[in-house]
Amino acid sequence: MTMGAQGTPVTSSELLSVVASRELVARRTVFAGIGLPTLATELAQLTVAPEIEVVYESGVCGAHPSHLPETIADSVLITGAEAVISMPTLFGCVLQGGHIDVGFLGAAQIDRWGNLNTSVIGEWDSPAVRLPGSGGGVEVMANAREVFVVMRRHTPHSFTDPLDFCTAPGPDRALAEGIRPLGAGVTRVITELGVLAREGVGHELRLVAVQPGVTVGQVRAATGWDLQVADAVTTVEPRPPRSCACCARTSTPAASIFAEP
Amino acid sequence: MTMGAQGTPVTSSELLSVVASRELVARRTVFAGIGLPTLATELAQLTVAPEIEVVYESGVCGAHPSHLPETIADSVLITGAEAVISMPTLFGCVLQGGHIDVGFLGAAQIDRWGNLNTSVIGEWDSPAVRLPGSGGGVEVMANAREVFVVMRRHTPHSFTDPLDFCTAPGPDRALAEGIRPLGAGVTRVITELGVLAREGVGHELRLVAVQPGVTVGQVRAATGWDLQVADAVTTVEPRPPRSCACCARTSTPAASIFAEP
Amino acid sequence: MDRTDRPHRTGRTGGTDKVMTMKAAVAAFVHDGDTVCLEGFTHLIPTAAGHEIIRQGRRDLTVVRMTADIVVDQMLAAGCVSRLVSSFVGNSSAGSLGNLRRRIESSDPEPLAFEEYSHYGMVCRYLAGSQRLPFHPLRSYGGSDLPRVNSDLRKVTSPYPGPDGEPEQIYVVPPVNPDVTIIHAQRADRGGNTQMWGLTGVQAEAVYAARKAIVVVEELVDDEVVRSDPNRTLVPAHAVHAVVVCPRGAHPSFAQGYYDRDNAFYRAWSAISQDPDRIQAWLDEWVRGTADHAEYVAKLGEEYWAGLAVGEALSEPVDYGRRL
Amino acid sequence: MDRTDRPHRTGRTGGTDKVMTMKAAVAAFVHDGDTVCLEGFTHLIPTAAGHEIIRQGRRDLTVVRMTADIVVDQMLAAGCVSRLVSSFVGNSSAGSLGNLRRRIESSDPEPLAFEEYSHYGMVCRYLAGSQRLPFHPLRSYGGSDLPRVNSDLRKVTSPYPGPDGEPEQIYVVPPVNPDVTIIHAQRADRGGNTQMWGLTGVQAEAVYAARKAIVVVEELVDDEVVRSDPNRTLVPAHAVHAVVVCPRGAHPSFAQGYYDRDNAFYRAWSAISQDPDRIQAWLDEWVRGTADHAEYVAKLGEEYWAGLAVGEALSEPVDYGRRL
Repeated sequence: MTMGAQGTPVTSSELLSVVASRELVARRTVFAGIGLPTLATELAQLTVAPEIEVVYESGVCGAHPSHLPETIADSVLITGAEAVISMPTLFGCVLQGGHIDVGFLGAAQIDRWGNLNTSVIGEWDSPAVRLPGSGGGVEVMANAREVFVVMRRHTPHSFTDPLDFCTAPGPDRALAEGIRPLGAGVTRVITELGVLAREGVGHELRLVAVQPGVTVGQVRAATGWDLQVADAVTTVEPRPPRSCACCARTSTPAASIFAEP
Repeated sequence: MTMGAQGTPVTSSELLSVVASRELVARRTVFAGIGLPTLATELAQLTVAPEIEVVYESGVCGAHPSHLPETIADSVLITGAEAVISMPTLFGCVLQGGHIDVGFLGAAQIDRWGNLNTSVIGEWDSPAVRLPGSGGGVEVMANAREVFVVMRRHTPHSFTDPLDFCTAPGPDRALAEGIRPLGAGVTRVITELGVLAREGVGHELRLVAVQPGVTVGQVRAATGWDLQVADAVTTVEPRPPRSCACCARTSTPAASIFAEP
Repeated sequence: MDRTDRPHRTGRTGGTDKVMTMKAAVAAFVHDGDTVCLEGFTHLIPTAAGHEIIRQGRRDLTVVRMTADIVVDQMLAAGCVSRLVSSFVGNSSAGSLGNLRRRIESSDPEPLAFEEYSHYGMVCRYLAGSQRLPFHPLRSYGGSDLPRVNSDLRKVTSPYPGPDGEPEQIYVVPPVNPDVTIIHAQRADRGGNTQMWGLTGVQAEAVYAARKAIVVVEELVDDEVVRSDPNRTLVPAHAVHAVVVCPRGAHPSFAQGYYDRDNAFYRAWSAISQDPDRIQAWLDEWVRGTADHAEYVAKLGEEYWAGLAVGEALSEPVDYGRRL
Repeated sequence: MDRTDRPHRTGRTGGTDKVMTMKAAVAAFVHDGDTVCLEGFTHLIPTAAGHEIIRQGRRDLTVVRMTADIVVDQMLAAGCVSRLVSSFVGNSSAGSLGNLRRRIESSDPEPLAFEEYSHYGMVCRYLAGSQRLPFHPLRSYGGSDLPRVNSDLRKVTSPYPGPDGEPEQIYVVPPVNPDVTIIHAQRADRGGNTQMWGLTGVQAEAVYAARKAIVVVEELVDDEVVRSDPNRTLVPAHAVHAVVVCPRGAHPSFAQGYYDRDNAFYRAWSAISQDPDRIQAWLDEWVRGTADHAEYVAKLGEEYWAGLAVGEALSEPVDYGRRL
C-alpha cells in the first residue's frame, strides 16, 4: 500500500486504476465492463483523458454522473446521460460494429499472447473455482481495436501458459481457427508489479515498465513463462496524479470507491 | 358503382374494403400494408371486428386515430397509439416471429395457388410495367398464418398462370424449394366480381362467392385459368353495413377516404 | 383458480385485461421442468418473481439469464433449478455466488448443468428466438475454448466472399425460446403495453422469444399515460400474457426513477451465500416466511426504503402533435 | 471551405461540435459515385438533403432506400443516380413514379440499375451492415423469383437440425455499408445525439451501417434537453459526423409533432412526374432555383405551411430520478 497525494492510503485497486487510466491518453472511445475497468475509465475521463467517450457495458453513452458511479449500471450514470441503448445495439452496432478503440478487461489468467481465462480454474467439468465467465469479454476481445487488461495479482498462477481454459481469445488463436477478428487483442496489461505491452498479432507480451521499487527480476519471477523484457524498462510514475481531485468532484469518498469487493 | 346506405356513391375501393373487412371476423391480429388493405382493416375494426388488433406496416400497434387515416403512416395513427416499434422489431419479432394471424396484400397478378406478382409486367430486364415491388409482401406471405388479397381488377391479365414474375410466393412454391413457411399463404381473394378461397398447402383457389349481379360464368371468364368453383356459391351482401357510421365517427368524409389515387 | 388467474375480455378497445396477482401468474405460467427466462441487465431484475417461484416450490427449471446473480443464486439454493444458461455468473462486482459455486464446483447438494455463452451470444440467442430464426451469426468465439464445451456454438460458411476474397466462416448460436419470460418494468397498462426507461437491456427480445410472457411492474397506469408516448412502449400488449403489479419487485436491483440499487444488500449477499445454513435461514425468513412481495417490502420497513429513495428528474415532454 | 465545413472541438465535455450547413455537409460527405443511403419510412424523409445533392450536381450515385419515393424520383430526374437498391418503388399509395418507370421500362433517358429486395431484406441488410456481419438470415424468398434476378439473395444451411430433424436451409442477404447515410430527425444536440419519435423505421441501423452519417434536424436543442431523456436518443453522437439544422426539411413527408404530411403534394407529384418537361421545370423552380431549403420553405409561403400545422399533444414526462 502506498500513500496518495493527500496522505490517504492508496489501495492496490486505486493504483491499478490510475496506471490504467494514464494509458488511455489519446484514445477516443472506451468500452467499460464490470469492476476495475469502470474505475480506470472514470478516472481517465476525470483526469488525464477528459475527451474520451466511455461506453458502458450496461448501454450508457455519454454519462454525466452526479456522483462517482459504483457499477457500470449505477443509476447516476443513466440520469443525465446522452444516450442509453439496448443490448442488441450496444453489442451489435457499437462493439461488433467497430466503434470501440479500447476495451478494458479483467481476467483470472492470462497467457503470453494475451489470451484470457475468466471461466474456470481447473477442469471445465469439475472446476476448482467457477469464475464469472465470459460476460462481454469474448466480444470485447474480438471487436475492440485494442484491449487493456487489469490484473489484480501478478503471480505465476495468473500469468500462465497454457491457460486452464481460454474464454476470450486474442487474434492469434482466432486466426489459427481461420477467423479474423477486428482488433489487435491485448496491447496493455497493468498489474501491481508493472506494465506489459504487446504490439499485436504474432507478438508476445513484453515487460515495459515496473512499479516503483519492483525489479525486472521480480516481475519475471512472478510470471509463469519466460517473460520478454523491453530494451528500456521505465518506472511507473508513483503518485496517482489528481485522482483525489477527481473524487473531490463528487460526494463519494475515494475509500468506498476503491474498496475491494 | 353502387350506392351506399345513405345514398352516397360507393366506389369499387369501398366495396372491396367492406367485403374484405367482413372476412376479418374472428381473427386476432392483422398486418396492414399500404393502400386498400389499410382501409379494409380500419373498416373491420370500426364495424364487424372491433376486437382485432391491427399492426401497421409502419410500426404502429394499437392505434386510436382521431381521424380516419389516409395511409399506414398517417400521423393520426401515431398520436395516441399504444406502441410504435422499429422496422427490425416489426418485421423480425412481430411478423417473422409469428404474431400475425392475417396479412393483407394487393398484387398486379395472382395465380391459382395464390402466388403474387408485384414486381414487373413483362420481362424483368425490360418490363412493360415496373410495379412497386415486394414491399413487405414477401414477408407477409411467408410469415402470416393466412393472407387476404384484395385485387382491384379481376381480369385474365391479373388472374393469370403462370405469373410474369413471382414476387411473393405461397407455401407451395416455397416447399418446392425445400423451405417451410409459417403460414397457409393466400386463403381469401376479394375482387369486384367475387370472393375466392383456398384451404392451404396443395389447394387451388376456388370461387366461393359472387358480387350481386355477377354470375359464376362471368368470374370464370375473367380468370386466366380454369377456375375451380365451390359446391355452394353464395352472393356477397350488397350493402356496406355501418361503413358510413364508421366514417361519421371521424371528421373525414367517406368520399375523400375512398377516392382512387 | 380465482378470477385473476386468466385474462378476460373487457370493453377496452382492442385489448384484454391481463392483470393478475404474482401468485396467479406464476401458478399459470411457470411449471416444473419449464425453461424460464428472467431478464434485466443489472436494472429492473425480476427478483419478486423469482421469490414467488421459490414460494411455489417449482422444480427442475432451466433458467436462462445473461447475468445470473442474486436471484438465481437464491433459486438455486431453493432447489428450483437444474440447468442454467448464462453469460455471467457472479454477484455483480460485489463478489461471487456461494450456491452457484457449490453446485458447479462440488455438486453440493446436487449437480447443476451449466451452459456458458458470452453476453452477445446470449443476446443473439434472444434475437434468433424472437425472430424465429434457426440461428444468429456473431463475430465471437473464434479461438475460444467455449465451443469445445458447448456444442451449440457452431460455424457456418458465409455464401459471400470474405474481405480477402476467400470463403469466410462465422460462429452462430441457436435460438432460445423459453416457455416463459419474466421481466420487470416501470409501468404498463392493463392490456400489457409496457414502458421502460433507463437501462433496457434485452428485455423486449427476451419477451418476443418466449411462448408466454409475464411483465411485473412498479405501477399500473391508465391507458392514456401509455398512449401519450407510444415510443416508450418497448413491449406491446400482443406479446404479453400477464401483467403483475408489484412495487419494489426489483429489489435489491433498482428501478430508474423509483428506487436505487441496494448496494449494501449486494455486499451482504456475498457473505450470506458462502454459508448454506445462512442462506436457508434467509430464504425461510424473507421468502418462504413471507406470503408475498408486499409482506417482504413491509418487513424491510419504511426507514429501509427511505435509504433507497431517489429525487425527481423528469424528462422533457415531446410533442406528438394532433390533427387540427 | 468555411469553418462549418468540418467538426471542431469545443469545451463541451466528451463531445465535438458537428453542426454544419446542409451545403457543407453534402459537399463534405457525398461524392460522385458514392453509395448514399437516405432512410425514413414514410416519416422524416430527408428530402432537403436530396435536394441539396441535386443542387450540387452529384453523379453516378447508388441510392439505398427501402421506400424509393418522391425524393428518389427527383434525384433520378436530376441525373444523380445510376443504381437504386430498394424494396418499394412508388409514390406511397398515391401513384407511381414517372422518372423511375421511364428509366427502368425504357432506359429513358438512360438505364437505371435496379436491385430489388423485400422490406425485411433491406432491414436485414442494414442489420448486417450495422453489426459488421457477413450476412443476415431471414425467412423470406423461398420460392420467389427474386433470387433468380438478384444473385445476392443466397442460402445457407443451418448447422442445427430443422423442426423435422432434417437439415434446414434459409435465405440470407449481404450487409450494406453506405459511404454515407442521411436521416432526418426531430432534434439533436451539437454533438449529434439524435432524438426521434413517432415512426422510427430503420434509421438507427442505417446510420450504424454507414461509414459517415449526416443527421438533419428540425431543431438543434441544448444538451440538457437531450440529456433529460437519454432513452429517446436513438442515434448516439459517436455514430454521427454532421448535424444539419433544416426545419421542414422532410417536406412533403411529415415530422411528428412539427408538421403534417402534404398529401396534396404527393398526389400532385404523380401528375408532374408523368411528364419529363414538367418535372425539369419543377426542379428548376423549386430545387435548382432555390439557394437552399430555407428559400424553398419561404417560397411555399406561411399560408401553405399553416395548412400543414399540427396542434400539441405532449408526452407525459417520465422520472429518471436523481441520487439524494
